[in-house]
Formats: sequence, structure tokens, C-alpha cells
Amino acid sequence: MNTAGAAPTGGDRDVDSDGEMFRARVRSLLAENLPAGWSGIGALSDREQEEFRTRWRGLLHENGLLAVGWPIEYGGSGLSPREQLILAEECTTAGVPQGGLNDNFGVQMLGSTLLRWGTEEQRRYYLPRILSQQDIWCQGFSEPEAGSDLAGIRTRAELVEGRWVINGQKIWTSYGHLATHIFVLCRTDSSVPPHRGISLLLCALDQPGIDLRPLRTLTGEAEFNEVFFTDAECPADAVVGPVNGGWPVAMSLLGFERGEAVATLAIRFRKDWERLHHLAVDPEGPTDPVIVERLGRSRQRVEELRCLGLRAVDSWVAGRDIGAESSLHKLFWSEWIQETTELALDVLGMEAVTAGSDGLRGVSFPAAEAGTPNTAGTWADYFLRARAATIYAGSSEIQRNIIAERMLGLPREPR
Amino acid sequence: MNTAGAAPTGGDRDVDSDGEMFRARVRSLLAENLPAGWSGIGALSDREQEEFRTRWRGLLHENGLLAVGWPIEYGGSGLSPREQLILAEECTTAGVPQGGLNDNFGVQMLGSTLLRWGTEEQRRYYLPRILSQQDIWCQGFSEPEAGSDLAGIRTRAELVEGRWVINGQKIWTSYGHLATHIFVLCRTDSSVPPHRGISLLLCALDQPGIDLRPLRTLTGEAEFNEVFFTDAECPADAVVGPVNGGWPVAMSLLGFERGEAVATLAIRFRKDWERLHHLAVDPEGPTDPVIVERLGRSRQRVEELRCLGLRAVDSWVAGRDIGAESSLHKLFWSEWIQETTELALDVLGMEAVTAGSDGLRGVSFPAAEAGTPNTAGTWADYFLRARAATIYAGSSEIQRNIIAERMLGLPREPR
Amino acid sequence: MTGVSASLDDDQIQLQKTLRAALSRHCSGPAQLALATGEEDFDPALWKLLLTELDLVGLAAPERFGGGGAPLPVLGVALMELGRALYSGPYFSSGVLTTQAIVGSGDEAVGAEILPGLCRGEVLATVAGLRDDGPDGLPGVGGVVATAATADGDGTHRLTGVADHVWEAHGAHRFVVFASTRDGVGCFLTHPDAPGMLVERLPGMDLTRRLSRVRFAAAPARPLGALDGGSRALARLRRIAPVCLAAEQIGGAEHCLEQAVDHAKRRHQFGRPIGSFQAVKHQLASVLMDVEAAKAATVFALGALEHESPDAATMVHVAKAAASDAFFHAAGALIQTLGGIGYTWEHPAHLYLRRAVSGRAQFGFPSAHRRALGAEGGH
Amino acid sequence: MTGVSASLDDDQIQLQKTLRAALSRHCSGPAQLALATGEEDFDPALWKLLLTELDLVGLAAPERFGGGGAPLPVLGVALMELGRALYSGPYFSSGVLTTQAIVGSGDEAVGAEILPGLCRGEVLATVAGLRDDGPDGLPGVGGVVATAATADGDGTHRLTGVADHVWEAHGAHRFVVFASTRDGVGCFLTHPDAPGMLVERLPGMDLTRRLSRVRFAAAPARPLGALDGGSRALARLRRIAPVCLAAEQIGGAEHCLEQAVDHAKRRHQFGRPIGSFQAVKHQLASVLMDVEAAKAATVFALGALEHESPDAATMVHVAKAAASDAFFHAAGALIQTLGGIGYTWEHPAHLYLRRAVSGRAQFGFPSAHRRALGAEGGH
Repeated sequence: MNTAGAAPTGGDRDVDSDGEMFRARVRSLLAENLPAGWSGIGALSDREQEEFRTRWRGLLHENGLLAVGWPIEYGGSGLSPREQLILAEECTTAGVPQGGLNDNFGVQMLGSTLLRWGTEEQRRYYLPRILSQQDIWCQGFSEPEAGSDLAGIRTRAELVEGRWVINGQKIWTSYGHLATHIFVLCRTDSSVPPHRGISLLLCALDQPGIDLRPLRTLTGEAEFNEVFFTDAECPADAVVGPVNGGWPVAMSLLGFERGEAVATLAIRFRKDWERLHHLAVDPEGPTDPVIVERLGRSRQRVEELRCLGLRAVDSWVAGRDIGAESSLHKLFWSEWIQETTELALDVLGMEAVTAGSDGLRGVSFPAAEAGTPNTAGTWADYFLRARAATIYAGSSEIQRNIIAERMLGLPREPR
Repeated sequence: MNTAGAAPTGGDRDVDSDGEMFRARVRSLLAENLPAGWSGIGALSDREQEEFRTRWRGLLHENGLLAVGWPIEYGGSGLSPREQLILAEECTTAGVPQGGLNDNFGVQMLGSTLLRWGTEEQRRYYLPRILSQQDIWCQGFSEPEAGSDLAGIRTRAELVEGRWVINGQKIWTSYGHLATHIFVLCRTDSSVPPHRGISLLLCALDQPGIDLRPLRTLTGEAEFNEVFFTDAECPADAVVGPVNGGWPVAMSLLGFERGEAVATLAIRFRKDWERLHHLAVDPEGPTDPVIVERLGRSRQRVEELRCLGLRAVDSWVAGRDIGAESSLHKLFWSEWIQETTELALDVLGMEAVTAGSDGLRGVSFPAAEAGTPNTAGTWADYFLRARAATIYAGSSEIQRNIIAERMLGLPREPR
Repeated sequence: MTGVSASLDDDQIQLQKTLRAALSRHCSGPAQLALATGEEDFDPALWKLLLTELDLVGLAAPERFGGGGAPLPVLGVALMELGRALYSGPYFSSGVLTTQAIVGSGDEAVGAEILPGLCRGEVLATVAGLRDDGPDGLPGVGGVVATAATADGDGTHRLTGVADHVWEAHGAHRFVVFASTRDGVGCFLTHPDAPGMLVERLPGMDLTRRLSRVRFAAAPARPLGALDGGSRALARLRRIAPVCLAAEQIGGAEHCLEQAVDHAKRRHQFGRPIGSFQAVKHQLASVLMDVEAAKAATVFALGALEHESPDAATMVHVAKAAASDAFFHAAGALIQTLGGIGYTWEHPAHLYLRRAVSGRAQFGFPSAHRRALGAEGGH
Repeated sequence: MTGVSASLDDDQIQLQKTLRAALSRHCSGPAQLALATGEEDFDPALWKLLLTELDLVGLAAPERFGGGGAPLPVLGVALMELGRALYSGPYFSSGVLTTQAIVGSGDEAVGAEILPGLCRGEVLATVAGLRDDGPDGLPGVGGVVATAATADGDGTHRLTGVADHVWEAHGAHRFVVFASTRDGVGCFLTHPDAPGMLVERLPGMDLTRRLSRVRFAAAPARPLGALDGGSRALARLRRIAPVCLAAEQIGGAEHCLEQAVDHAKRRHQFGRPIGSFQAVKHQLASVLMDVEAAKAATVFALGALEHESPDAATMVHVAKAAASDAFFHAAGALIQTLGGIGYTWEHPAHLYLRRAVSGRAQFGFPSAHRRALGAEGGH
């Protein structure tokens, strides 16, 4: 049910220019629907988490809070960036998700991209199906050989008799096993420089040409998949933006990936920090000053991240492009998460080494979910997961290059 | 006076294969000639240091210990690498220099290079004059524009009517104001690739074409000089090694620069560390555990450096080339000296900020002289001097490239 | 939202531009070096510029005392620009420390007596008795070193003791002195010609910030404010001084980074600009990350203090620790990027490094602020 | 010179080559992974190889007990190779800990009874009661957790308490147990079938090193050595165990670095091998510096222990701190260099990272060893 009508009207929003009315509305929704003593979804068992996510997604949908930034005609609520940020802040503070596990791909990434690059038909067809979960999306960008060099993708698509025929392999497809569709970056012209012959295709997973295999990560879990395409097909018009012009489409899609993370990550990290502080500091007795100082450094960096995020949000709300500053943010938090989980290992000592198998449950990268039990096992698992932070979504090496070239204006390397 | 006859004979040396007899001889010389309570030359005033160096150089010379590795016919003592190392170790441990301020350039660098690359006439002419101090040498390698790219030097020399005519500028010439001669790396053929048109020339300083200006460093002192060449001249045969073939000559000369540092640096750094430990740790009361741990890390790294050095010495004594391992050593100690002097600032707090002008006296890079007064002023000065450690004698960036390419076999960058 | 922001607003950016243009005419490298090594305490022409053209000296003093009444984030913009220019003179001591101490004491009479002259630049003043290397490395607590006693029943207080590390004491016309009394921390006003006062210049690593030792031998002084004026003023300075110094450090850090980037673009080695090598690029990218994060935190901390936000105390620690580290990091990276030229006396890089070293130690080492953060838990 | 060296001699290099070739046939990535996640405690075929072809199990045991009598630097070479291959099994527990404990206790009778079987690989044994996360993070001091009491006058001692983090307790035929007694630290021998013994496997981050908790409920045991046998054995283990673990860590670090270098040479991105980018080159150069320095220090420390040099105690701290850090650094750099593939379960990189994490904590965190070094002053 589309309840966009329940959202404040345009007139109200002018009055609510700082969004405080909207914030109050979100808070009361949270207060009415979360049980007493709620500490965050991370406190639930795997099964409880699944049930909660389903219920919670429905509630957000009913209240027009699943795709708040989409125009009303496509099922969104037409709210401003400030309101999107307020919703993200409040949900993060409360420790609840902003949708289902795949909504990051369907709503935030593909949805926003279709609004910028899609045809009117595509929007009218795909967007409501994302909200209703008729289509559940996953991402097909990374490839084993391409690695950090996304322009080096090799998965090929050819237009054969009015349909795209796709061959190749994608990797690191999160929650692919929960999805019905994949947006897949393909090489559609090999005769031109790498950036110029790429297209973004929309493809159903339920067909013989697609083989989805679980990919176990070093923590032992399998939230990622490999996707093999062997003459898989999709319609000729299932391309977002221009054929062979998919590079800027892909870049803007990645820009929407966790777009509000700049505002919410520090909130989540501070919860992590408070858990660690609770483990490390005995309020009754003395704590090792070396540990206290390292905890202090971790806290310092969380607060710096918060301020960096607030500044980026100011830019965003003012309609300015954050641009390469998102690289600064990524580099900063990826170092924080490694530094802090290493500190946790040192705080825990042999407890971390003999930690039980109570890994993080249903973590949504990069931070642990609010409410995560404060055990040696969750911290040991968090440490291992944090290894990916400086690799995925653009390695630290790539981020430093981007920062140096785009923010400092330093020259590119010779090729 | 050349007292090579006082050195052990060949027969004795076979018996003394581990050098312990030689070590005993050095120790007794030290014991007989140093005053009671001697803590090192760093404890003396500037004037006292100058007097001591003069006396001490004479003593070493009389005892055949100034150029122990040179063959006897050129005024050396013909001793083995092990004995050279023993002498270096014992002098370092005792806190006395192994010669005058310029002997590093005359004896270690130029002398060793002439023995490998010079003509018989050059050896017979120059080597005795180095020992007698008729000629006092300084170094003319670095140039303002070349920086870390030594092959990029621009100082030019042309053979005109049987004499080299030199034009250009050198910088970072240590103790140039105490020297009579300079060995100067010049471009002698501009028509070939940079490494192929370089020659090493030997040039007197006392001529109208040379202008030597003191160069103040950021500590405020002027132990370095800039040297300007304007039609300066030297004889046609004052070239070491082949004309235009000076690149390998220069590389081997740099290899002799502080050759025994691998063996002695950790001894000197441990004295530094002990001074700092004395400042930081109150034997009666508790010391801040953060400071204790950082002191421990500094000590750990000194001992690691010592072991790296011992291993290099084993290679050297066995006649193997240390090669790129000297880059590992340089990188390691340059980081140590910065880390440790930063720790000293933190130990001293506001004392370092309001330190008096009692800078390090007569420091011989990179470590402070043994016996240096343990004051805030000497540590503040040491901190400032340590800024150069990661820049001079091959910056850390260059060292990491050398290590990666020569020790790990990683590919060179495209140019 | 409380109105606390991590960004500069348009007015602040305009002020920044104005100040940067004006200061760049006076604070060149050679001028800084001459001032650093000369006999002059500070450059009177520059002081006049700050006063007249830029109207900076009373910027944050209350309007009722002739000041500009600017909120702390605006003062922060001025301090960033002064830090960038490595300004050397009595601005921080008069315009920040003394002004905030007097305002903090709540003594309206002394405010009316001193601050108008101070805002006009006629009265130079500084604060003594803020010990900044105490056991916790933070200013003020247990750190008042002069002691005061009430004498003879005529109401005259007398100060006795030694105050170290007093900023810009030479040339100061008034001293605000924190001192222990039987009733707690007192805050007193005295002047350099009072009997029993002796000001000695301390040697220093930081050539552009002059520190002195002030000895008090029963020097007469007037108390500021009511009984708790001292502790109120001290509490205010304990928060404001570190963040204001952090703002100055951000400016210094930005300057160092820009100089390093500029050099890396122009200097060629091995046939390429050195800024095209990843070793250089990535080091400077890391510096930028640290500087930008510290800047956002410092701007936010200034606003949090201005608005008395609940997280103000936390953000003081964050800002001072982050800005001190960022400046030190940037100054070190500048010298490393410059190579040999950065190791010469003539290049001003070392003046920034020296300032970075002294600022780390003043108003609390980063490690002390981090320990406070590590101990305190959430807020 | 004492004969202590930081280099491997020619015989040691020969042994290294032999072991590396033999182990490379058995310890492939898939084999390691299968063993790490399977039900088997260790690979019996590999154990047989160590025993028969390589003669490693009794390498450092005295010749009079059927051992090889090798000095510690030779044992170190074996441990480096086992660490490089990420060997999983009872080598360290039997061939290092138990052997050194029995030798250290001075109990010739127990040595003659146990060690020949141990050297032949028929008896597996381990050591319990070495607490490795004590207040100072170092093994042994105050760290004996089982308690013993003499019973009934028949000379039987009984152990009571809990010993945590016992290496490779499953499958062990004998336990050497450190326990507090009225007379100080005692050292006792018992076996898993003794009444009152309970061995529980602990979960663990390190999939190739199995740790257990051993509970003693009045379990009967025989004392080793004279009254001070326990403290003598403990003093020996306190020095030898950290350095032997350091040697194993050096091997692991070298393997990680080599794998990273190999990948960096082969993997192309942006049209070049990634190893030609300075970001990758310089990180791996820093790893090599740390690994080489830690290796030189570890080799030297083994020699210093063997020769009972005056600096042996210092070098124990140096070696364990340096090797733990170098391994952690190298394992992290391996995963970073590998990128996504290094984050998969199938690639053995994470097994090395897990080993690096567990080894840091065992026999003293680097920080604990550094504090000991920082406190002690010169020697």
C-alpha cells in the first residue's frame, strides 16, 4: 500500500524546514513499534532477525518510509535530503534497519539510478515492483579478474535477435541467494577503450543461463555469492542509460551505495565503541593506561568521523556534490574499524583467541548491528570481517589515489 | 709517522682469527689514553672536542689505526674486515672518534675508492697525503636540483687544454670549511643517458673558481656548505676511474660511506636509549606505563638493529656483498631515530619546548656522540636533526623502492 | 539540532578570504624568519593591521566592552588564518586568553576597565598560572602555581610563587594570574611594574611563540570577580584555550599541506613531478584526511562550546588531540616532501614544525586528551 | 664473542632446505584447510614424516634420552619451517614444551622414562598450568592454576584446579602440570586417564592450533625433580617458549610475505602488475624490514639462550615482541595485497592471520614484552 499521502504535505514541509516535525513523527513510530528494552536488531537470534526484518520492512512501507526520496508517483514520499538523513539517523540510533537486506540494492542503488538515468517506462515498471518485493535485487559489478579496476570487467553481453545474451562471471554479490534479479555491468563493445563500451543491464536470475553459488568468506559465512552467466538473457530494453554509456551510470549507482552512511556510520561506530569501553574499563578499579589511551584514540576518531559526516551532510543538503570527499570518509572509517577491532583483541587477550562461535549476526557492513552481544566471539568475528574494509568498495590504495588526484590536484601516474 | 710495523704480522693474524688479540690491543690503547670517568666525546665543550679530536687522530695514526684496512704500502695496516669492525666497535663503545671530522671522506670514502678504482700513481700520491692531513677532503655529490635523483646532476666539467674546467653547484658538503680538497661528481658528457656521462674528479678548493658558503640547517648550525664552481680547474688526470664511467665509482664510494655503521650504530643508539631511559624512568616511583611501553619498543628496535647489523657483518667478513640489505638497515635506523626523539619530546613535555640552547655538540650523523649531556636542549636538538634521517643518504621512499625491487624482485615502475 | 555545525558558513568563508589576503601580504617566509630570530617581540605594523583594517583584537570580546561580540566559531576562523600565517605576537594572549579569563570571571568592573583598551590594541595582556604540563597534561587543575594571601586587612592581595610558560609576557601591560587561595582558585589582576614582579624570557624551540617565567614575590594584585570568579574563569579557559589553539593548529597544518602539494607538483625527479609517485601522493592524502577530520572536529567543537552543547567537553578533547596530531603530521610531511631544502634554516618549514611541537605540549598533550576520552565513556 | 650469531650457518641453511622441500609436499593450502576444519586432531602421515624422514620430534632432546641433542638455534630452524607450512599437530607441545619442561626440571628418572618414547613419536605429551594471560602477560609468574597437595602419606600428590589454554591436549598421553604447592611451584606428571582429569576442547580463532581446558579434581600425579624442580622448569620455559614461538612466527611471516610478493608480481590491474605500484611495493618493503629484523633478533635470541649470554633475558622479550608484530603485519599485508581472494574461506591466508592473532596473545603480548624492556634499563 502506498501511503505517501500520510507524509507531510509540501506546505507543511516548508514550515518544517529543519525537519524537526518529521523527526518527531519517525521517533513516535519507533516508540510505538519497538518493544521495551529494545537495544537493536543485533541482539536477536538469526531467526528472530529475519522475522523482525520482514515485519519492520512492512511497517516502513505502510508509513511511506521505505523510499522517502522517490517521487510520490513512483511510490516514494518525495521527501527532501534532510528528511532522508533524519530517517537514517533515527533508525540507526534506534538500531533498526531501513528496509530488507536487499533494499540497499533495490531502493537506494537501483531505484535512485533509475530516477536519474532510466526511461519513464523503466521507472513505472521497476520502481513499484521493488517496493512490493515482486523484484528483489542484487548487484553484479565485481569480477575476479577486474578487482579494483572496475573498468577491466570482462563479462560480455551481445544483442542477439532482440535480446541481450550475457556470458561471464560476477563475484561478491551480497544476498544474491535472496534475490530475484541482478543489475549487471557488462562489456557491450570490446573495440573501444574500456570505459566506453560498458552497459548496465537488468536481468532476471531465474533462468537456466545463470548459476548462483555461495561464496564463503574467511569468517566462514556465506552472505556473498558468485554468479556465473552462460548465455543468460534479458530484453533489449533492459539497459539503464545509453548502450555502451554505462560507465557514468555505474559510477552514479555506486555513489548511491550507502549514500547516507556519512551521516549514520559514526552513530553505529559509537555504539561499537561503547561496547568496547564497557568491556575494557572497570568503573570500580584501575584500567591499564595504555588501553585507556587507545580507547581514547578510538573515540577521538569516531567523533572526527561524525564531524566529517556532518560536514558532508551540510553539503548534500545544500545540493552540492560530495565528490571525492566520500573517499576521505571511506578511508577514514576503514582504518577506524581495523584499528578498533585490533584494540578489542588486545583488550580481550586469550578470550578472543578462544572465543566461541557466537559470531556477529546479520551484520550490515561495515559496522556491527546495534544490540550485538558484547562477547569475545562477536569481537573476534568483527576483527576478521574488518579485514575487508580496506579492500571492498574501493581499496585504500585506490581511495588515496582519488584523494590525491581529485582533492589535492596531484598529477596522475604515467601509464 | 707510519707505524704499520706495529700491527700484528701475517703469522700472528692467523692465530688471531677471531680478532681477540687485536681487540685486547685496542682496549689497552683506549684504557691508557682516556682520562678516568671518560663518558664520551659528547661530554666535552666545542673547544675541548676540537683539541681532543686532534690529539686522538694523532694517537690513532701513530698506532696504525687510522686506515687499518689500507695495504701497508700506502700507509695502512693491512688488517682484515673483522679487525676493522673490532676497531669500530671498541671506539664506538668507548665514545671516541675513529679519526678527524673529515676522515670519513678522506679515509673511508675516497681512500677506499682509490684502492678499488684509482691508478697506482693516484694511490701513491693521494693516500699518504690523506693520512698526513696535507690533503683534507670533503664531498661534492648532492645538487639542489638533483635531490634524490643523483644521476640528474648538472655540474659540468669540460676538458680544456689539458685541464678539467668545472661549472655548477654542489650542496650538503659537510665540513667543507675544514677541507682543502673536494671530490666532485660531474657531468662530462651530456649527449648520453644520464648514468653514462658522469666522472668523479679530484679538485683543490683553494682556487678562485670555487666559492664555499656555509649552509645553515634548521637547527641553526652550519656544518654543511654550498660549493659554487665557476671555471674551477683540476688536472686532466685527477679523475677516479674511467672518464664518463664515474657512476659505478660513485656508487662504490657511497657504499664505503659509514661502511661500519651497520656494526656500530646500534651501540651508539643504545647509549641514546639509556640516556632517555634515565630521564623517563624514576627508579623510585611509578612511571607512566604508556611511556614505559614506548621506551620498550624503542629498545626492542635497537636490539633488532643490532642483530641486523651482526648479520650484515657476518656477510661482510665472509666476503659477501651486503647489497640492498644496507637499504633495509638505513630505513630501519632512520625510523628509529625519529620515533625515539619524538618519544623524548613526550617524555620531556614543556621542558623540551623551553629547552635552552645547549644543542648537541659535534654530532656525527646520525647518532648523538657518546657522553652527550642528558638535557632537554640536547634532545630537542636531536629531534630536529632527526628530520634529516629519512631524507639524506637516500630518502626512505628511495630505500623502499630499492628494497622492493632488489630484495623482493618486484617490478620497476613504468617511466 | 542545536545549530552546532562542522562546516564554515558563508560569512565565515568570507572572513577567511579577507584575512588570508591581508595576512599573506605581511607574513611571508623571510618576514617570519626575521621576526623569529630578531630582537623584536612582534611586528607593530602587523599588530596595527590586525587592529585597524581587520578589527580582530576584540573580535570575541563582548560588545559592551568594545568588542566584536563574535561567537567562538568566528574567532576560530581568525585563529586558523593566524595559524596559517604563523602569526607571532600577542594576539592569542590578549584576544583569547585574557579576554576569556576576564569574561569568565564575571567581573564586570574589571571588564569595563581593561577590555575596551585591550580591544583597541592599546593594552596588551596575558594570563599566568595556567600550568599546562600538570599530571594530567591539562591546563588548570592543580596547575595554579602562584599562591596568594590577603594582607594587612587593607584588601590588597599579594602573589607569591612562580608561573611558567606564560605566553607573550614581554610587553604585556596587564597580567591575569590564577593562584591558590584558602578559598580555592583565585583570579587576580596585576601589572609588570608591580613590586615583586619579575618576568624572565625562556628559551624556546618554537621561535614564533615567546614564553616566559613570571616570578611573584609578594606582588600586590586585585582579585577578579566574586569568590568563585577564579574557578569560573579557569573552567572557561580549560575548555576554550585548547580548542582555540586547535583552530590555530589547523591553519598551520593546512599551510604545510598546501606547501607540500605545491612543491610536489613543481619538483621533478626521475623525469616526473614527485607528486605523481604514490609514495608522495599517498602520504599527502593521509595528511589531508587527518587535517580535514581535525578541522571538522575543531569547527564543531567551537560551536559546541558556543552553544554549551552536552558534548562540548568531549569535543574539546577530540579537537585538541586531533589538531595537534594533524599539524605535527603535516609539518613532518612537508619537510619530508621538500627534502633537503626543507632542512635549511632559510625555508620556513622548520618554523611550522617548531610551532607544531610546542602546540602539542600546550593545553594538554594529545595523549592526555585521549586518556580523558578513553576514561569517560559515552555521553 | 660468545658464539652467538644472528645469521644461520651453512648446516642450518641445509636443514632449512631439506625441511622446506619435505613439508611443501604435505602442507598445501587445501590440506591445511581440510585439517583446520576437519575432525582429525592432526595428520598422522605428516607426524610420521616428521619422525622418520626428518627426525624432528626429538631434535632438541638430550642424546642420553634418545634425542638429537641439537642446540636451540637448530630447533629454531625447524620451527621456522613448521611455522611457514602452518603445521598443525603436537610438535610444539611434545617436542618443545614437554621436552624442555622435563629437561628443565632436572628429573633424570622421568626423562629416561618419558623422553625416549616421546622422541620416537610414540608418546605425545603437553604442558598444563602455564598461564599465558597473567597480569604481566608473560607465562608462568603467578600463572600456575592447578593446586597440588600431598595426600595420605603414601607420597601420591593430587592436583586440583583448572588449567586453561593447554596446547594439543587431545591425544596427549602425558601431561606435565605446573601447580602451586606449599613449597612453591611444583611440576607434576600425570596422564589423561587418571581419575579426576577432564579435558575439554576450547573453541578457537586459530583453526590450526587446538587449545583445551584441563580440569583437575584431585587427580593423582607424580612430582618431577627435587623441591625446586618446578621453578627451575618454569624458569626455563618462560624463556624458551616465547622464543620458540617467535621462530615459528618468523616462518609464518616469511610465507605470508612470499605469497604477497608472488601475487603482486602476477596480478595485473590498470594494465600493470600491481607490484609495480609504490603503494604495494612500499608496504611489502616495510613488511620485509620488520620480518628480517625480527628474524635476526630471533636467531640471535635462540643462540643467546643456548649460550646463556647475559643479554638472553632481554633478547627473549625482543624476539617475541618483534616476531609477533612482524607476523601480524605480514598476514595483514598478505590479505590486503590479495584483495578479495584473500577474504575467501578457500584461500589459506586467513589461516595464517588466525595463527598470527593467537600467537600474539600466547607467551606474552608484544606490549607486555615491551613493558618489560622499557622498565629494565640497560644490561
